[in-house]
Amino acid sequence: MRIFVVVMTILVFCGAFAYVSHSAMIRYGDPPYTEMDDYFIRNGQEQTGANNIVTSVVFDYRGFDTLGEASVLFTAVLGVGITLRKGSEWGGKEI
Amino acid sequence: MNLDSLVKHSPALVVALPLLLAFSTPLWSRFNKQLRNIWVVAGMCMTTLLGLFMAYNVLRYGPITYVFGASDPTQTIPHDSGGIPIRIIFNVDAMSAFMVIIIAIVGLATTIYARPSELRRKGLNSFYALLMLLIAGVLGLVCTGDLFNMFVFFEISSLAGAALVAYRIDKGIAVEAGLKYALISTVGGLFFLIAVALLYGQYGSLNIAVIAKMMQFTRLDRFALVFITVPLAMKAGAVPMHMWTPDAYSRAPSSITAFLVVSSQASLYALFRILFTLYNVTLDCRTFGWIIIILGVLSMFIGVTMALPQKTVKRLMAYHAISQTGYMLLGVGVGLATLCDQDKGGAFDVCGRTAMVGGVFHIINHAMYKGLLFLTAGAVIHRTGVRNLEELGGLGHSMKLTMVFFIIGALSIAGIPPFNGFASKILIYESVFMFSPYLAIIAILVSILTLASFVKVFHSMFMGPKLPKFAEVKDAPTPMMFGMGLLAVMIVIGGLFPTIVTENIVEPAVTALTNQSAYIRTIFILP
Amino acid sequence: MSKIVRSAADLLYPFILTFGFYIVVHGHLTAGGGFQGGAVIATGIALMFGANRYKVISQQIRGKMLRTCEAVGLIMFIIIGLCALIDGKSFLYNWLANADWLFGHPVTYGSNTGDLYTAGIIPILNIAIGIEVLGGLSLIILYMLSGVSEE
Amino acid sequence: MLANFPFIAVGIIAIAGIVTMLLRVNIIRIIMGLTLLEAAGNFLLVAIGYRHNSIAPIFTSAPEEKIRPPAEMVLPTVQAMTLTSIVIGVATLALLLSFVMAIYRDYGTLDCRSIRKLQG
Repeated sequence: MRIFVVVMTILVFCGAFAYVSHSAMIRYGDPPYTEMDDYFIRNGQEQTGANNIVTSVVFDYRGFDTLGEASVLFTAVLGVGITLRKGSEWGGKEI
Repeated sequence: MNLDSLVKHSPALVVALPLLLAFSTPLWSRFNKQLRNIWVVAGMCMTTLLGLFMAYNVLRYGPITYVFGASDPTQTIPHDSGGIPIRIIFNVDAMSAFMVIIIAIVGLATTIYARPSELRRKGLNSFYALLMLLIAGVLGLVCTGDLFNMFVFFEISSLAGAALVAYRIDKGIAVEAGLKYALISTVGGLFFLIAVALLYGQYGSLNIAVIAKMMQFTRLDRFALVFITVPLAMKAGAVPMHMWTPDAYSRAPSSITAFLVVSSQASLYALFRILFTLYNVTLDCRTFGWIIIILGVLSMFIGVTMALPQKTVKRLMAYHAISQTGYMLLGVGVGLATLCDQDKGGAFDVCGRTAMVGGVFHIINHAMYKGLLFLTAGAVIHRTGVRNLEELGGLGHSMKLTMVFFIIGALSIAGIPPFNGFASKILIYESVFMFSPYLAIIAILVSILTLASFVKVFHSMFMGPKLPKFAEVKDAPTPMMFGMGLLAVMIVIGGLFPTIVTENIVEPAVTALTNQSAYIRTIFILP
Repeated sequence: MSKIVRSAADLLYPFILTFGFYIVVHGHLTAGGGFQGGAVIATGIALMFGANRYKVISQQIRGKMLRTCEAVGLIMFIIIGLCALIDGKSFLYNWLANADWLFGHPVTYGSNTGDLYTAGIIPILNIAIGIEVLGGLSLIILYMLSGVSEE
Repeated sequence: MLANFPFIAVGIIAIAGIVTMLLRVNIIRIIMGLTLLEAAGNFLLVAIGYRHNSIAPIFTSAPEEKIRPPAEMVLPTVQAMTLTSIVIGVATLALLLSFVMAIYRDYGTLDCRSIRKLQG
C-alpha cells in the first residue's frame, strides 16, 4: 500500500513535470518579462542610495515583506519558547 | 493626524498595530503583569476600531489602495516605471473589508475571553504575543494584493497558529496536534511559494491585478493553479485534506480555536480571491465550479457524519466546522460554475449570484456562531475540567448564561430562524435548488443532522439532574461572558436584520469578488 | 569541553562578532545585510554555548537580554517605518535617502567604491534586523539547550 | 532540453523531498524531506531570475562594461524573495524541531506510526 502510494505520487509529479516542461514560457537564462527588475536596476541606486540592489529591494521596494519575515522569525522563537518552557508538564484542570 | 490621512493610512496601520502589540508585549510584562493585560486589550480594541473604520470607509467610498514605501501611498504606478506597479500594494476592496470586519470582531472577543481561561498558565506573554501575531497575519492575508506578501502572511498565520495549538503541552498530545498543523501548513506554504515562483517567472510581476490582466492560462498557469488552490483548500479544512482540523481544533485553547476558525475562513477568502480575481473566466468555469461544489458537498456530508459519533465536545464541533465550510464552498462553487454566463441573463444572474451571496454571508455567520460555540465549550471545560460528553451533565442549573449562549449558537448552526445561520442557509437552499435540486436536498439533510447532533450535545451537557461532582461549579467569569456575549449579540443582529447585513456588507463583497475588471482598475487607473 | 576548545572559542568570539557587525553595516554596499550578519553573530554565540558548560554560559548570556534584543530590533523597525507617516508618506518610505542628513549622501548611477554614509533608512533597518536576528537565533539555541539539559 | 537543466534539477529535488516525506516514518526524516522541498523552492526562485552573461546586482566595484544601460544583471526581486523564504524556512524548521523535541520528551519515540494519541 505504502509503495503503491509512493509510486503513484512519483508518477503524478513526473507526469505533471513532463506536461509543464513542454511549455516554452520560461527558459533558463532568458526571463520573458523583466520590466520591474529593470526598473530596480535602473533606478534603485539613485532612489535609495544603496549600491546593493538586492538590499534596496529587500528593505525599500519590498520592505513590508521583510517586516513579515522578521515577524515569522519572532513567531518561531516564541513558539519554541512556549513548547520547551519549564514546568510545562502541569497537571490539574484541563482547558 | 487628521481623519483623512487616517483613512489613507489605515491599511498599513491595521497590520502594523497588532504587530507592534505583539513585539512590545514581552517588554511590558517586565514591569507589571496587569499593565500588560490592559495594554493588550486596549491595543486590540484600537485595532478593532481601526479595522471597522477602514471597512466602513471601503464600503462607503470604494476600495483603498496602499503602496508601501512610496512617497505617495495612493500612487500605485510610479510615473517612470512604464505602467507597472513595482512596490507591495495593499488593495482593500469590499471583500477584504468584509473579512476585516469578521477578524476585528472575533479577534476582540477572543482577546477578552482569553485572559481568565489562561490565567493559571505560565508563558502568558508568549500567548498574547502569538495571538496578536495570528491576528496580524490573518489581517495581512486578507488585505494584501501581492502574491508573495500573501505567502509571507500565510506563513505568519500558520506558524502562530501551530504554536498556539501546542500551547497546552498536555503531556505531548497538544504538541502532536501542533506538529500536524505546522507540517501540513508548511508543506502547503511551500507549494504556494513554488506556484508564486512559476507565476513570477512567466509574468515578471507579483501583483495580483497585474498577473490577472496578463493571464493567458498556459500549462504552467494550470500547474500553478493546482499548487495554489490545494494548500489553501487544505488550510480551509475542505474534505480530502481535513485530517488536521479536528486534532488542532480540539487540542487548542478554546479562545484560539475560535480564532483558528477565522484563520481558516481567511484561507478560504484567499482561495476565492485566487479563483475569482486571479484566474476568473480564463479558467473553465463549469469544471472548476463543479470541483469546488463536489469538495463542498463532500465536506458537508463527511463532516457531519463524522461528527455524530464523537464523544468529546470540541472534537465534535470541529467536525461541524468542516461541514459548515462545505456550505460556503457549495454556495461559491455554484457561483463559479455559472460565472461564465455573467451579464447575459444567464444562469449566473438567475441563481449563481444569490448562491454566492449565501455562501459569502455564511462565512461571517459561521465565524460568529462557531466561535461562540467553541467559546461556550471552553467555558464549560474551564469550569468543570471535563471534556468528555458522557461525563458532563446537569450544568443547566449552575451555568445558566452559558447555556443561553450555547442555545443561541446551536440553533444558529442548525439553521433555525430567527438566527443568522438560517438567513444564509435559506439563500443557499433557494439558489442551489434552482441550480441542481439534489445538491439542495443534501444541504438540507446535512442541516437536519447538524441539529440532531447539537440536540445530543445540549442534552448531555446541560440537561439532567444536577450532578454531585459539579456541585461547586459556578458560571463562567465576567470577561469570558463578555467575549461570548459580543458574538451572541452579533448572531442575533445578523438573524433579526439579515437584509441590512446582506445589502450593506455581503452584496458589495460579492460584487467585488466577481468583478475582476474593477479590481484591476483600482491598480491601473483606467478610464 | 577541554581547555583548548574553550580558549580557541574565546579567541575566535570577538572576530566573529566583528565580522558579523561588518556584514550588517555593509549590507547596502556588498552582499550581506541584517539577516546574514545577525546569523553570523548568532553562530559566535552558538560557539560559546558549544564550548562552555550550559550552566556557566547561561549566566553570562541571559535569555532575558536576548529576548529584549529581539523585541527592540523589531520595534525599531516598525517605529522607523511609522516615522514616514508624519510627513504623509507611506509606511516604510525611505525618508532619509538623499536627504543629506543621517546616511543621506546622494548617489549617482554607476560603479563606485562604496560610501558607507548612504542609503537612508536601509542601514538603520539592517541594524534593527541584525539585532533581532542575533537575538532570535541565539534564543532558539538557548531554548533547545535548556530543553535538552532538563532530561 | 539541456539548456533548462536547472529546472529539471528543481523537479528532481522536489520529487526527492516529497518521496522522503511519504516513505519515511521517523519524524526527523520527514522534516528533512520538507527541507529538501524548500530547497527546491529556493532553487526555482533563483533559477528563474538568472540571465546569461550577467553579474550580481551590486554596483560596488562593478565592471563598467556590464552596468552600461541596459545593465546586465540578474533579477534582484527573486533574490530578495529567496532571502525571505530562506529565513521563513529557518523559522519553520526551528519550530518543527522544537515540537519534535517536546514529543520525544513525552512519548519517547520518533516513529510517526506510534505517535497517535490524538484519535477518538
